[in-house]
Amino acid sequence: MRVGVVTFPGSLDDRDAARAVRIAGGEAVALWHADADLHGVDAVVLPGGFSYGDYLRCGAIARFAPVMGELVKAAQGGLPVLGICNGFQILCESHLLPGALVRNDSLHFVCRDQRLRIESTSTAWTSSYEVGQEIVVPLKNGEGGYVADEATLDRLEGEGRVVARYLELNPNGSRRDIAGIANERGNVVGLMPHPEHAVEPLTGPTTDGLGFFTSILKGLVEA
Amino acid sequence: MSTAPRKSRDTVDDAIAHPEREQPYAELGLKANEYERIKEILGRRPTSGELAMYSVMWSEHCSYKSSKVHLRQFGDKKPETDKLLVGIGENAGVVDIGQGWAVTFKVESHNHPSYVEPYQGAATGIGGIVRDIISMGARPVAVMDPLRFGAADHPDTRRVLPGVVAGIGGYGNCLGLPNIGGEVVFDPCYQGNPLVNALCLGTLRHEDIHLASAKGVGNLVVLYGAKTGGDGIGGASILASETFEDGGPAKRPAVQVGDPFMEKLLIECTLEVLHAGLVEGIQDLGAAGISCATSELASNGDGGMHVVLDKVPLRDHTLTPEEILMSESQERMAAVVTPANIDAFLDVCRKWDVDAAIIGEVTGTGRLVIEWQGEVIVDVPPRTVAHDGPVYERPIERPDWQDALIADAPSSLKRPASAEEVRATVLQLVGSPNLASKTWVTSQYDRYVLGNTVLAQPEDAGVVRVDEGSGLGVAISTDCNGRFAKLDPYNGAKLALAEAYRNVAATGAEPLAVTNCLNFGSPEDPAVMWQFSEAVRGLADACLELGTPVTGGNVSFYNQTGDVAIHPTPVVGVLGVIDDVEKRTAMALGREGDVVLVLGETRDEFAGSEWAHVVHGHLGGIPPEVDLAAERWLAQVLVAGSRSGLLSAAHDVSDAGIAQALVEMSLRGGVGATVTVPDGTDPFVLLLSESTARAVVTVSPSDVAALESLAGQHGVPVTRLGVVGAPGADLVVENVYGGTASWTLDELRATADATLPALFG
Amino acid sequence: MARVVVDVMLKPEILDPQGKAVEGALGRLGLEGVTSVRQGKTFTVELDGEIDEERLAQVHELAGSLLSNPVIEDYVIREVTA
Amino acid sequence: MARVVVDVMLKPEILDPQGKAVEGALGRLGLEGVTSVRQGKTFTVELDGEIDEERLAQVHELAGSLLSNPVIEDYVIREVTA
Ligand SMILES: Nc1ncnc2c1ncn2[C@@H]1O[C@H](COP(=O)(O)OP(=O)(O)O)[C@@H](O)[C@H]1O
Ligand SMILES: [Mg+2]
Repeated sequence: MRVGVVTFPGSLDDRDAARAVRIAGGEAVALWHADADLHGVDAVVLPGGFSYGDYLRCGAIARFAPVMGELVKAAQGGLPVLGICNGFQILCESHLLPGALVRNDSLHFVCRDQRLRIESTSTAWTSSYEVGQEIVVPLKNGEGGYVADEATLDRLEGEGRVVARYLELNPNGSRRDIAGIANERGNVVGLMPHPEHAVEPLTGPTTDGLGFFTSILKGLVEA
Repeated sequence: MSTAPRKSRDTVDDAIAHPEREQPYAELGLKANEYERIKEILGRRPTSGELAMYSVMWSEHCSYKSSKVHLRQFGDKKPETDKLLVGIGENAGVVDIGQGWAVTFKVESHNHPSYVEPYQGAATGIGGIVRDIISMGARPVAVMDPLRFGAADHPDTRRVLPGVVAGIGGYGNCLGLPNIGGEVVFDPCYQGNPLVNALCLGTLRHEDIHLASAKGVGNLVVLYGAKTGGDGIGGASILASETFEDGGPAKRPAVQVGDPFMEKLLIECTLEVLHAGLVEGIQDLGAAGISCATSELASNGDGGMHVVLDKVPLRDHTLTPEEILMSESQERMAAVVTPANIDAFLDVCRKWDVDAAIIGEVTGTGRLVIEWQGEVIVDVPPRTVAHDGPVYERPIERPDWQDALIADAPSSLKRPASAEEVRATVLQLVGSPNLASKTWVTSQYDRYVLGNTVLAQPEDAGVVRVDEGSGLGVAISTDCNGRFAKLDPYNGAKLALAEAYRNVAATGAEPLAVTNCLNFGSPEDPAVMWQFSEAVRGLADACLELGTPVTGGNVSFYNQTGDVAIHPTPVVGVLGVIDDVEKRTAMALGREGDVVLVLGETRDEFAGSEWAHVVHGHLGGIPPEVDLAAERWLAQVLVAGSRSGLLSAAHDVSDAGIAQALVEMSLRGGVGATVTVPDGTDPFVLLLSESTARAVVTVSPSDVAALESLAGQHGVPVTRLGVVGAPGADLVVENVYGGTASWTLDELRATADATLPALFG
Repeated sequence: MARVVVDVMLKPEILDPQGKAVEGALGRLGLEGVTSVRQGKTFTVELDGEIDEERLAQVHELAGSLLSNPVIEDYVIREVTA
Repeated sequence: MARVVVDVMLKPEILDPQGKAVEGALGRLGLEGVTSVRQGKTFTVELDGEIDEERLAQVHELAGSLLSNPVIEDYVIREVTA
């Protein structure tokens, strides 16, 4: 089970994502932004961080990296892709996912242990969870407010593509408390919170995040 | 932008030909005798470029001219240790933590820039200390930020604090370094002089240590990272405009703007070239920029260097050579590379999109020669710039007000005398700015990135895992109570060390080494110099007694407004080692029924306390007694208790005493405790005194005897206070002047959480 | 030497928390009657040589893809100086 | 209803990492000859009523203190529509 983790200049959580893949039992494969080659991996994680300093808009410059050309094609062909935080922003900028992520309504970067409800388990990355399951994973972002027009939001809800929702507190002003969404096929998932930081009892608030990484391995074994 | 580079009007030949030319040395901060010394060293007047270099390198900030004679004590009184792989004098000290691993850590100040421009000042403070750590060959793995601000409700604090916090977060988060701790202290004495200290921790294998030296004649000097612009060179502008240029250049910004993304690339690029063995010597560019990097590299190596200044990549082509020498543009590094490795080195830079330029080479001449447009503008013995700056024995005088301050003991202050008054007093303290929850600040910092953060704020110390295989880790805490230091700088410095040491031990780590950032007023004031000399003496003595060597640090003088100095604030950072981070002790109360105990002795000590400060606005008397032997024994109990799994929670006792410790442990765990003041003990003293060498711990009922025996072996007194309640239980103190004081967790949390958001949005 | 200035604004229907914060602050600082503040970005691009039709088309293309995100933002090319 | 547009730019000598990042990206995406990109902010302030001398002076005052940070930024009032 080979899961690629892309490193862009300014990626920060790439080691953590790779560690999470390993803890879940997979093999993490380092992918480089300038390399237009996915090295035959079975799935890809776009990790958190500040690609290119997030200077223009989060994810705006990374979207044009050579590796993304290949990734967009592969994702359209069904390759499972998980974008976490900055990765989610890159997926939106690449139009693999609808909508966009804007500055937190608090105007502050926020790092907190966030309670979420898993809303959909029919994606490649959430099959290990139960619908309605509540989990706590770290959240850390400055531009994590999910926005899309009402029609898009309605469609996401209607098609069961809201993957996770914030509970107790909406930390960034996301529309309809959305923490993560999927594409129509369910192979591409974008998530603002960081499941890769909740995979070890020692370093995470919980180990609730592991399910994202076991889901993909389970799915790949079954496929 | 395409204007031709400015010519220097002052070459070495000019200096010889026109010895009479007047030079603005005073405007550059040099004293007449210092200027004379430069002339003596060179045997002629300096060129404008040389004057630029000497003036920045001989500044207080770079030369430590007022502090040097005192700082020697850290070496002279260094405890016996084989843990110090690199000691004071390098960019940062390196400490052996076992299993082939080493760590380097250092704290530095960015006080003044953060007052002028809070966001960028604080951001570049993080940037600078991180480059110090990478220049040792270490990977930065965590940062901390000890901060001091003026009164919490002062309008200017509302300008400074949010900017500083956003800057530290903005830079550190973008670099991918977890923020694992720090301090937020308010006191009116910092109103015009906030303190922004930044600490960085790095890890490395023993074989990866690198030093700043330029060895090997013919080796190349590479400048890499950001392009050089006109940042932070107010002084050089004076030099250029008032004397050597008609009309003068545009005003240069005194403020530096950071680019954390570039710094992140610089980290990855630097570690890659170091690990590939492509580097002979390396140096970060901080204060004094190229002047500092070239003179230090040269004087630590074979002693000679030839630099072609035209090769420096510029962001602003109007810069004069003097300005290029002094520029403090951020995110730059210098490396010494053999000709054989240069292509590989430049390839790595290209890979990371980092600009690099060969600006010179190592020579055997013993001189640092810098040319500009084909002419020599600097020709100096590098040691005289980098190391042989002036050294002052500044006058020292114990201030005349010190005795009155000490005489004004807190004994006559009105104390609470009923359970209800104790209850109200504790609540008042819980919500006071210095004790209130700092979540408003720390939630702006990423504490998870890198996946090795085991403990972070609000725990006693930050703990990070160094080796994922073995669980080897380190703990760090920084502390300083400036009020204690004001009352008694000698013991105040000892108390700062004692508190940081205790915090590290509370997590189960064994304290090993020390860094410090000495924040003081003007060294030209004999009273300040007395405070400084006392604090250094106290810290050196205490380090010797505790067996923890000083590995490095930083001095920040001139933190004063008019002739009023800040409280002496010797911030002390202690680093400890923990063999297996799984064993660390956290502060949260947990299991219902666990027994709550206090280790150490409580005395009636309120001078400089949080209670006197908050309730009475009082500062006077003699600070709590320092008993370093007791600190040491306490630490041994805490470390042994952690290793053996005896302790289910531990928290050091400091500001606002046992009451505040219990409140913090309860809030962290979501469960209170019911404790009883022992008969014959004054409840107020037990709850709020700030006696040192104490910790609150919990153990399971069946382990009480084992703990008592462990403490007994080390001569640490144990007092049984009570038991942990059921989840959500109130915090209850019985036998308080015949009554009971209790607090619900909700009211404690609401009180603690409300303060900073109400002040800062 | 040519210069192009591109303004990027959030679409009117997208919430602009920064603008809102500024709006509040302006009011608190005594500027009366502020009904709305929107914050946008400006890019001043300097180019070597002439700016012809083709290059301008290229700038438009990039303004609509890189410089702005059409999902949430609109752009205008405010100024072209040859 | 009046409208004031304030442009805030980093002072020319101050490093603009955002502009630099955009500069690099524009080049990589095939726009040739880009010599510099500077990124700035724009505030569009809508006000009730007329904008007279006094109010404009107030806007200037706030543009130089709240909207821009004079240590590192300059501002211009680009547009005043009554
Ligand atoms: N208060 C102090 N205690 C111990 N060492 C200090 C102190 N202040 C400065 N030093 C040491 O003096 C040396 C020079 O300091 P500095 O010039 O700030 O280093 P750098 O230029 O690498 O930042 C360093 O090794 C530093 O650790
Ligand atoms: Mg250094």
